[in-house]
Order: sequence, then structure tokens, then C-alpha cells
Amino acid sequence: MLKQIEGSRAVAEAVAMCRPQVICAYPITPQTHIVEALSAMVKKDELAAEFLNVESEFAAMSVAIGASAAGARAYTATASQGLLYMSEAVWNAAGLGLPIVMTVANRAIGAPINIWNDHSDAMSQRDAGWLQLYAETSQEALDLHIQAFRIAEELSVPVMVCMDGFLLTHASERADVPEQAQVDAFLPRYEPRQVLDPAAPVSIGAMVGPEAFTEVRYLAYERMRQALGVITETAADFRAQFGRDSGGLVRPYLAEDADIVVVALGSTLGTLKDAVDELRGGGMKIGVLGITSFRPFPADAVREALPGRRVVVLERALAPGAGGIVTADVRAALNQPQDIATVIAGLGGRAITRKSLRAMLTAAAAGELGPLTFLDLDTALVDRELVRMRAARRSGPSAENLLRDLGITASRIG
Amino acid sequence: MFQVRFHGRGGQGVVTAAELLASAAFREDRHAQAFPSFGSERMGAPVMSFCRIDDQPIRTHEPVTEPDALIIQDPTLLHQAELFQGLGRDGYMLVNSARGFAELGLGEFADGFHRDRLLVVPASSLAMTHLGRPLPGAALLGGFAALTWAVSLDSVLAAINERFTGPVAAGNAAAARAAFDFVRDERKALTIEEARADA
Amino acid sequence: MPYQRIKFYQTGSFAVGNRLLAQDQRSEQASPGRSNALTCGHRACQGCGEALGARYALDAVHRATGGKMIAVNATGCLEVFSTPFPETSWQVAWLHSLFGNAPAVASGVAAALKAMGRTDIRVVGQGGDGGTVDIGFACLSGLFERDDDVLYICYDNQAYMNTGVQRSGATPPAARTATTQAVGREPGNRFGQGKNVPLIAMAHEIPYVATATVADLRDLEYKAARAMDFRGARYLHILVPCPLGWGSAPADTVRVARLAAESGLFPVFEAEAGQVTSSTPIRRQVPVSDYLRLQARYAHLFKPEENTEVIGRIQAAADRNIRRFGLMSPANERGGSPAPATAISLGRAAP
Amino acid sequence: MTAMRKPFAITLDVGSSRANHTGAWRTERPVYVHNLPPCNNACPAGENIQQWLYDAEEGEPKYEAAWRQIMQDNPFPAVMGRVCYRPCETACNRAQLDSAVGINSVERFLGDEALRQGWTIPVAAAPTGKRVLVVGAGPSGLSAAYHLTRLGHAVTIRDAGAAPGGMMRYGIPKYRLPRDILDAEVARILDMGVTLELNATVTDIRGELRHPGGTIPPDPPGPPLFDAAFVAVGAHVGRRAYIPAGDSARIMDAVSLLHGMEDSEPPLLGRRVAVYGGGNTAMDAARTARRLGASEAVVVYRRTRDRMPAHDIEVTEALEEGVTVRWLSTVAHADEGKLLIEKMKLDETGFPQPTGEFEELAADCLVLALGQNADLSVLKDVPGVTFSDGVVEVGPDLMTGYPGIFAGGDMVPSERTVTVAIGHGKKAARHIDAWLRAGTYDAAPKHELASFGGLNTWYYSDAPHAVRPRLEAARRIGTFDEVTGGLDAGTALYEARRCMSCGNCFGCDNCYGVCPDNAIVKLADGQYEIDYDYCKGCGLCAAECPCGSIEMEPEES
Repeated sequence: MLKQIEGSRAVAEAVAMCRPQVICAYPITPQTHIVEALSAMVKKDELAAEFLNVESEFAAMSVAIGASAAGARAYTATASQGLLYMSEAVWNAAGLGLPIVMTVANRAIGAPINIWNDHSDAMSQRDAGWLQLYAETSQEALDLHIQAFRIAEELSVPVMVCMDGFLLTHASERADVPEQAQVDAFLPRYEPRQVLDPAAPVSIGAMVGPEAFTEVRYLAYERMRQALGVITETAADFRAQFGRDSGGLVRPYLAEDADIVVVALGSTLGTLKDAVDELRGGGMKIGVLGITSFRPFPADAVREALPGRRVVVLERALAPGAGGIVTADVRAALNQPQDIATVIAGLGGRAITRKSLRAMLTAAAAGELGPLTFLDLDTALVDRELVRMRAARRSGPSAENLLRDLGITASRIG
Repeated sequence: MFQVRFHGRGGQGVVTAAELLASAAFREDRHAQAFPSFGSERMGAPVMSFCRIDDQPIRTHEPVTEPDALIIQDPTLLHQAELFQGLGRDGYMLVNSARGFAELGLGEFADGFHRDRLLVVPASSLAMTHLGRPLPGAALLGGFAALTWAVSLDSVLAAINERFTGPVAAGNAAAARAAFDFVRDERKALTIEEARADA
Repeated sequence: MPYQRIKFYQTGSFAVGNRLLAQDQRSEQASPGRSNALTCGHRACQGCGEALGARYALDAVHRATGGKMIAVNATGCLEVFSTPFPETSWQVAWLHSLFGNAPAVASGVAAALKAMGRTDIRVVGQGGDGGTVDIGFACLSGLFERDDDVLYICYDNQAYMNTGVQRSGATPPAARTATTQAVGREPGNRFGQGKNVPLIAMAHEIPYVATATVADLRDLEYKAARAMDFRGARYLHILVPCPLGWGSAPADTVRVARLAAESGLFPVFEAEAGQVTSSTPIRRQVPVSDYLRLQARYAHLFKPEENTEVIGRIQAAADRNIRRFGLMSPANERGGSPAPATAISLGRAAP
Repeated sequence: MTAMRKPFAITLDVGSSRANHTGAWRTERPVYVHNLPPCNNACPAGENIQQWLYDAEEGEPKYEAAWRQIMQDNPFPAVMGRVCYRPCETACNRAQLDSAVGINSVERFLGDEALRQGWTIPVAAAPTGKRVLVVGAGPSGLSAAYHLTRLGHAVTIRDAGAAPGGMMRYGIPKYRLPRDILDAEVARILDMGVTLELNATVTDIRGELRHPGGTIPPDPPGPPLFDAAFVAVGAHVGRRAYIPAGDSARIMDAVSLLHGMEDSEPPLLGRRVAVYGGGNTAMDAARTARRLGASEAVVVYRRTRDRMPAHDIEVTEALEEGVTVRWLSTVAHADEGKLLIEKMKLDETGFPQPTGEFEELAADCLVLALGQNADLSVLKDVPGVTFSDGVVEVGPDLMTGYPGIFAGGDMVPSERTVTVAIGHGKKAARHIDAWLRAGTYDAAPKHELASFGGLNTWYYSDAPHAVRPRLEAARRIGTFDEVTGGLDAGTALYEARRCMSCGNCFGCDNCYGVCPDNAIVKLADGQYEIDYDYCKGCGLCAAECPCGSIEMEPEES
């Protein structure tokens, strides 16, 4: 059923239709609306699940681990600092092969503390052994959750559904919310690969030494390779069941004949496509490659989509001392030397505007784009701080200095 | 695509207003997108929200920088220059106030626009009258419908009734209707004036 | 198991078994068919108190639940010595996740069972003192505060043994550990530190809190079984001597635990909803020095000459326990006459 | 869920660690031992006390088993429960914890229970065709007869007296040993097929015997000859000491007095009776005098109470009954109605020396209780038999210098108590049996003694000693009712259960319970076995064994 609905609400309804049995949550912006909605459904007996208000994200993931190991379908949501605070358990869930589904409402990581969107949080868990699926729209966020449970449970691997904080979680958009029957038809009952059962007891979580640890890790790698296939099949089945393209590994847009292809993840893709349409109107041959599955990284699909093209990777996170995080994977995927530029954009909620993208892409087309660009960077502001730092050792906290330069007072933040 | 930017303060229902507008458009089978200028929820802080309305799917997720219309829920914000940023000459603006632009000190600013596209409506007092609480959102949407015809009053009322129930729904609906009438009459008056002026 | 303090004298009444008792009144450890939740071949040190305590407690729970139980284990000695790949010593459904999250994982298991309508299966969380009173403390408090249907058992050996005997929040004053060496002006662990988790548990007003030692099996089993009579969060704190960390003889494990209780240093009691309901009276009181002397971690209190000042302070702590929990008044004993004389109460009833 | 589909390594099948044999770590190994309980060690009759208390602990259903265990060594449980001086209780480890186990009272309870129930002992052994002559129907003789009979030999007892029992009848007053009890236990022995000939004195013992060894001449006509003999005629001759006395002084000895109590007419003593001596017999005499109506019974003794040979309980009971004692006194002269007493003092060696101080003591009669001698005439002319200090010399097998003739009881060198005599009877029987089979009897080597230090007494809950009911003094005088009562079933059971089973497993399951490695296997029969595949040798089982029946032995590497 078509609805004009807030992204968080859409996801909450999708998750509810997946019939999770245990939901645990600890509040952190901008994930709160999702679990608030779910807790209401549980209270109203619209959803038969145990809802636990836990004392931390670490506990949230831990509760999910216990619930999943006991054979229940478990769900939680978090963001930013919360994801980092639970990260030990995040890795553990993957190591134990527990098919937990978690929404990450992507948000920056402090300091300086910042509640707005970027991808630093999810990227920090890149190697945790979870699948990471990025949503472009509220609709896709909704769809990906339904697919996530199926993928996770088929592979016995946890899945993170990443959706841009605020941009998607707090935006009211049109979305097609499926019927419960459709979801039931698509998502089979949870059949655990291993379960804690007094009738058939096993020990789960044994200590493994050098004699087998490498093998355990290899199997994790192998499972991620299988995941590439499962994700594709699941997306296909989803299309058949719901009549929509959602999920999958990558999504090209006007890439076939493009000279330059912009690789990006998440909600930026929409704005990017608008920009590309405009520039195409101006005769520039630019295409887009949206990556839905960042983990596992679909190297083959990426390579096939970028045959000999010039590549711009638009990233919403930064690896200090290295540059682009996605760029590294893209470069590794291409088996021939290709011109790849990294553009860091939208950090900590900085709007990525069509205007800025146009300018950046024009520069790219003109071959004027450097290997690493910070979109809309206020160089004057940065330079002033650099000067200060050179001048005096005790130059004070940079964040506060910059704000002072901008003449922004604390009361104006947010 | 028709883009609207709402200005107000935390707690005034700026976000709700944008969402109501979006769902009003959705009822007219149009694509809409509403979202706040994201910030931590604090009462009284200046906040913005945005709404886009289009006939095809809306892909962009950037904030509205070149609005077709501004809805100012709190006139105390009017002194901020950036308030009007990006509003084109053919743009619309609806200010929640009982006083005219001249009194608001926006006389000459208004001169640059179509006279009948910049209007004030006493949304708060209408809200007090019909809702009993100074929440101008619904009223402003009623006025907005009369000002721009971007959405119909019926759609606005339907959105209100979908969002609220009981007396709150009724009160908001009444306020919206009253504001709609107020603005419609204002414009009628203005067009007559203009006609006279031309004549 | 109905607890029966032997009224009518019987040979070895305090022994594990007693051929003169009816089967159902005997200790589970006396039963040839006991579950051995933790079975042979584990790699615990000789005379390991934790291995003993874990089998005692889980076998008792196993008996009380008819085998319908799931155990969740924190990282630590117990987990490491019981499940080195490719072998496990557990014979019950068992899960290990992390060091600091056992209580939360147990909550998750309990929530799952509730959601799946299998509340007939009961959940036990367990860990050492480090995993319980330190790194897992927030999760433990959360478990208590939510009153999740979990029995959490802390096997307290008073330091981080698995990593080589470092100080924990449960390490007693003056005790030597690798991070509180017996050197300097105040050798060993400092006085005035550490926390009393049973009392903190009581402050949550959970249905049941109890302490026990591996020296009084019948008492320990009673408490593990008693805990299963309740729904909601329950806490059992068991003193389990560690020959390695305490520097006591492997053969002395039970003796040391017994002296801890008989000296008053480790009060053995139970509490319901924040109120102490019984304490196990000291049978043959001993001075704390009898207890300390058996452990190399206290050697500095006796060599080169006896440090009467510090031993005095430890004795004072024991005496405080004896007064506080009424350890010398049989009236406080289970089934003993009316209400416990002890003033311990963290419940609403407290003044 | 198949093992295959389980995540590799992270998830394991339960109990798989049994593949890991931790026994390899062991440097010491626990072993179960049987040590000798001090009670057993101290029992002159060699009873296995720990074992019969173990049976008795289980109450009603096991009383008979307990009794039969006693009967293995001692045919007189009911008598023992009354007259034994309880060396077992003196030795009992429990005395170091609270107070000794009331072994004797449990034994008495079992003995009486047996008489109530009429339990008997069957003779299992096939008849050997051998005949043994026992001279003297006292405790030693009856004990020997009992054991020899059970071994399949035909036994004939000859006794000079009119009734069997020897000192049990003629030396121990009724109020300590009621005669119906004695008669019943004697009868039980006779009923096993023992021939008892009373008022029969053996004059030519050699003539009764087949020629030992070598060529055997045919038996002469008359009753068949015996293959061996056991002589235990006791010591019934009161020791006389020279005491200057007037003609009309009434002096008699305690043995005759006590013996006379068994006659139809009790002896006449008068109102004031003095008893000279400090042994148990002296006490018996004085207490008997009180019961015969003497208003004053004064014991005259040369030393002090702490040096008195009489058992303390006897002295105490005597004093309770109004008997008085003149300490540090000897009888210097006896006359009608009075005695002259000389005060003594102890020299540095503790020996009494005369002081030259005299005083008078009114006494109608003086009873001498200065010990007894044995009448050795029966062996007087037997070649090879030797004597010293008025007793017969015997070897460790109790055989005299004459092959086939054994002797025991009060007439051989040893402590003169009923229990010792009974022990001699058993010991003699075993050696006689061996001798008859032309072999030798070697007692099994004794286990190491189970010391108090080897126990872990924490496991025994505190239980004070149960006191036997006793007849209050007032009611004792003038009656020969038994002074000390028995325990009722409950108390006897309680008392039995105070036993700590020193040095012998009583199945408490501690080892099975306290092993951190589950290395103790509990067998169907309640016994235990150590699984050395897993035992790490921590020693907890040994340390926590209440009765010290587990010991650690170094592992030979």
C-alpha cells in the first residue's frame, strides 16, 4: 500500500512484518524513531515480540546475540557512537554466525560530537564480518530490511542495513508498504543453523587456537563470497514477489556509455542522478554506479560496471591518513590501472547539493579533479586554523575556533 | 517541482507542518518529500523544514536552497537576513502575523515581489480561537493552500484529519479553513486593488 | 530439593552424601546419576574451586529444572578451561559470547524463550568476579533492573585468574595480586576498595540474592534450587578458592572456603526483595589468621613477623560481618525462629 | 541439527573433553585405605566395633547384622554391655572432639535386643570329629567353647561349681549383672551343642587326652578321650594377709562373700562392715554389704584415691551409695567389734609408709579384698607345664608346656577382666583349631592405627554423649536391682551414629562430591573407584574424607 511516510516509520513497519521475536534498543539519534515505533506496536500487541529497553548498545547487541542463539529472530538498531560502543559484540555476533539484523541510521562519529549524517560509523565496522547493505531511499530501506532477514538467516550471518540518518530516517517520502501476507510468503520461518536446546545440547562459542582459527576465518570469508550470490537471488525473488527493484549488489545509472562514472552509496545517489541528468543535458557523458552491498564488496560487479571508465568515488566518510575507504575497494576491484578520484562529501551532515556536485563533475570532466577532493571545503576557514596552530602550541580546540570564525554561537547549532 | 521552506522555532510544529503539506500533496497523487533541517530537538531554537511536491518521483535529498515558497511561522525570525535566501522573484511567502508587511518592517523588501504572493495571516490567533493553543501550523497550511493552490484545502484538511483525531483535528481543521478564507479574501482584495491601479 | 538441616544427628551430616537420608534429601552430588553439567577432561588447575562450584551449582539447577536449562558463560577461566577447541566439558546447552556481556546475553536467551513460549526452560548466566563485578557490571545491573528471568551466578575467586592473577573489584584488602604486589608502604590490595555485589544486587530489590561457598555443598545446592523457585532476576554469589591465585594447596580448596565462612570474612546468607531472610550461622568460629595463613597471597602478613595491625583490621571486618549478618545467632538460620535479628535491609522497608 | 551443519570449531558436541585424559598431570594418587579404629585396637575381645556400629547406625533393620558382627568375636554382648570396663571408649577418637561414643551401651542394647528377639548363632562348619575339653565354665572357657563349636569341634566343659559363669556369677554382684542375662547368654552357647558337666573336677587331665602326636595307642575303655584341652579355671582363691586378730574377730574374704551371695542364705556381716583393699572387688564387697543392710560400710585403703586400682565409676557409685573410705590407712589389729587402724603417708616414691599414728574403727566384720589367686592343681603334675607368680606360663598361642593343653583367663599372666578372659577364649580356640589341624594360626597383620589427626571432623555434626539412665542411690541400697539401665532404641541409635568410622569408609560421598574433575566413580554397591584417567591428584578427596580412609601416595614416575 502506498503511503506518505517517515523513513523510520516505514522501516519499523517493515521490521514488524518480518515478525522479529526479540527487539532490543538503546536510544541514540537518529535511530530512535524506528524503535519507538516498534515498542509502541509491541505495547499495543500489534507485534508479538519481546521488547527490551537495555542499558547500553553493548547490551543491545548482546541481548540480540543471546536471543538469536536461542533460536529467536532478533533485531536492533543503532548509530554512530552506539555502533562503536557495541562493536565488540558486533564482531562477536558475526563470529558466532548469528543472523541478527540491525539498522544503522548512519551518523558521524565524534569528537567533535556531531549528530548528523555521514558513513563513518558503518565504515568503522567494515571488517566486522557483517553484511552491509546501503539504502538509497526510504522505500529501499524498507525493502532491504525484509531482504536482510532472509539473507541473514539463509547464510547464518548478521546483516546491517545502513540508511542515512535524518536524510532518510526523518524524511517523509512516498513508500509502498507491503502486505503482511506478501512478507510472510517471502520470508520463511527462522530455521537456526545452531540453537541452544536442552534437548540437544551443544557448546556454542568455544575457544579456538592457532590450530583452527585461520580455518574459521577462511570460512567467514567463504560465507561472504556465498553472500554475493544470495544477495542477488534474494533481490530477484523480491522483485518477483513485490514488483520492485531493491537491493542487489550494485545499481548502475547511465553508466553504459559514460566517460566518467561516479560511485556512491546511500541517499546521495538521488541528488547525484539529478545532477547527472542536468549535465547530460549539457552533453557530458557521466554515469552513476550505486553500491548497495558494501560488504560483501561486489568486486566483479563493480569491475564489469566500470570497463576502462574514469571513476569518481563519492564518499561520505574519511580514512584519515589514507583517504577514501570505498575507493580502496574500488581500486582493488579494477584489474587495470584506471583514473580514480576520491571526493569526500557530506561529512557530519554537510549538505551535498546538486550545485556542488555539478561543479565537481564539470571539473572532473575537464580533468581538473585531483585524486582527493573535499567537497565544499571552506579552505579559508581551515587555513586560518592552520595558521593559528602553527603560531601557538596552545591554539585551543579547533572545532570551537572554527565556529567562532563562522560567527556561529552554540545556541544556533541545530 | 514546487519547493517550500518552513521557518519557525522548535516546538511550533514546523516539521509537522511540512509533513502535513507532503501528505496533502500525496492525496492528490503527487510525489512529495518533507524533512526537517535536522537538529537535536530543543524548544525555541530556530528550525527549518522543507517540503517538495512534484509530479514525478523526487530523488534529491538536498535541503531546499531555492524555495518557491516560504512559510514563516514565527515573525520574530524575520530580522534574519538568510531567512529569505534563495526565494525567487516569483516566489510566495506567508507570514504568521496579524500585522502587515509595512508594520513588520518588510515594506520595501516586499516591493520586489508579486504583491499577491506575499501575505500575512494571523495563524496563531486563529489557532487560539479554534484550537485553543497557539500552534499555527495547520492554519498556515490552510492559508498556503489559498495563497499558492499548490494543494487544495480539502487535501490539507484530509491530511490534518489523518494526522490528528478528535477536538485537535477539528480545531486544526477549523483554523486551516479560517486561514484559507482569510487569505483568499486578502488576495481577492489585492487583485481588485491591482485591477484598479491598472485601470 | 527440600532443604533439611539435619536435626537428628547422623554420621557425617555435613558430608556430601548420607546413606541415612532419604534419596530426595541427599545432595545431588551424591547421586550416581547426577548430570555432571561440567564433566571430566577440563583443563582447570588441580583443586580448582571454580570447577567445583560450577558443577555443584549447575547440577543443582539441572536437578531443579529437570534438565531444562541453558547456561550462558562470560569469558574467563571457567570458559577457557572448559571449552578449548576441539573439546568441551559442558553437557548442558551452553553459550559463550564475551567477557563483559554474559548477563545481557542471558537476558537475550530468556527473552527468546519467552517469545517462543518456552518459559519452561530456565536460563543461568555465569562468570567469574571480573566478568561480574567489573566489566560485566553494567549488564548485570541492567539484568537486575529489568528483572529478567535469569539466575546469574558469580564464581568469586577474588581476582583475574585467567590473565595471571590481577586485582579485581572483588579482591580483598591486603591480598597480593600481580597488580597489587606485596611491596611498598601498604603491601597488597588497598583497604577501603572493592565492592559488595550481593548487597548491590539486593539494592535492586530483585526476588532472590544469596551467597554460598564450595565448603557447604548442601547450603549451596539449596540456594541454587531455591533460586529456581522464583521468576525474575536472581543472583547467587559463590566463593570459589583458587589454589593458583591464592597460593593455597590444591587439597585445601574446600578448607580455605570453609575458613572464609567460619571466620566471618565471607558472610553466607540469603535475601528476598532486598531483605536478608537468613544467614548461615558460624559453627566453629576461627580467627581470620587461621584463614589468611593458608594463603601465600597473605604471606606478607606473617613474614618476616606477624603484621598484627593489618590482621587486626581484617579481623575487624570479619567481626563487622558477624554483627551485621548475625552470623553467631542461630536464630537467623534458615527455618530458625522468627525474623532475622540482622539489620541488613536495602529494601523499601529499610529506614 | 547435524554436526555437519554446525559452525566449524565454534560449536562443539557436549562432553567431548572426556577425550582429554588429565590424569597425566598427576604426581600423587589417592588410594582408599582401611585403618585400624582405636576402639577395635583396644578391645581385649578383638571385636570389630567400628563395623558393628556402622550396621547399628541404620537402625532396626540392621540391628541383627550388628549383633552378629559382635558375635563373630564375642558371645556375650549383653554381659559385655554391663561389665566390660570399656577400653574401647577410653581409646575412642571422638573423646578428643566432644566425648567418646557410648560403645558399651550400644553393645548392651544389641545384646538385650538379641535376647528379646531370641537370635541364635548356627554352627556352619562341618563336624571335624575332634573333641576338646574345656576346664572351667567361666568367661574364658565359655568363649573358647563357643568358638571351637563354631569351628566344628565337639566341646565338653567341666566346671567344679554348681552353675556356669565363673567370676561372672561368683565375682560380679547381681546389681551389676542380673543373672537372667548371664544365664540367657550362657544357655545360647550351650544350645549350640556344647556339653556342660557341673560339679565336675578334673583330676587327671593327661588321662583325658589322647597321646599327642606320634603313635597313638587305642583309647582305654570309658568315655572317649579328648584331642586337646583348654584350661581356664580362673582365680577364685581370696588372697589372705596376716592380720593380728583377737579370737572373736570376724574376718572373711571378699571372694567368699561375693560367692556366698549366690547361695540360698546370704552371709551375715553385721551392722558395721570394714573392707580392706582398694580394688574393684573391694568396692563390690562394700556395696554388697550396704545392700545386705550394713549401716556403715568403710573401705580401708593404704593409698589415695588417685592410686586406687578400682575403676573410678565403681568408686563413685560406691560413695553415692553411702560407702565411706579411710584413705592412707591399714588394719593393724582386728578385734570383736573394732579395728585398730594405722595412718600411713606416701613417701617420695608414692609408697605408703607407717606413721605410728593409730585410731580405732568400729566394725562388726572385716572383709579382706586383697586380690585373688588361681587354683593351679589341675595342671600341677603335668610335665612341661611351668608356673610363675602363681600363674601358668603359656606361649603366644596360649599353649602350656604340654602339647595340646592350652590355658587362658585369670590363671595366665594378664589383666584380670571378663573381657580379657573372653578374648583369651577366642584366641585359644583359634590356636587349638590350628593345632588340631596340625597347622598354625597366624592372625592377620594389623592395619595402621587410625589417628584423630587423620580425620576431618568438620563433617560430623556436634552431638554430645548420651547418658545411660541410672538407678538413684536411695533406691539402690537394700535392693540388688541393676544399677545402670540400658538405652532405649532411639538413644542407642543416636549413640551408634556418633561413631566417626575412623579409618574406614562409611559411604558419605564426600570424595565423589568434592572431586573437581569428576574422577571418582560411585559403584552400584555404594563403594567408590578412582578413575585415574582424569584424577589430577589434587588431594581434595583425601583432605575432605571425614574418616581418613583416603591417602595420597606419590606417583612413581
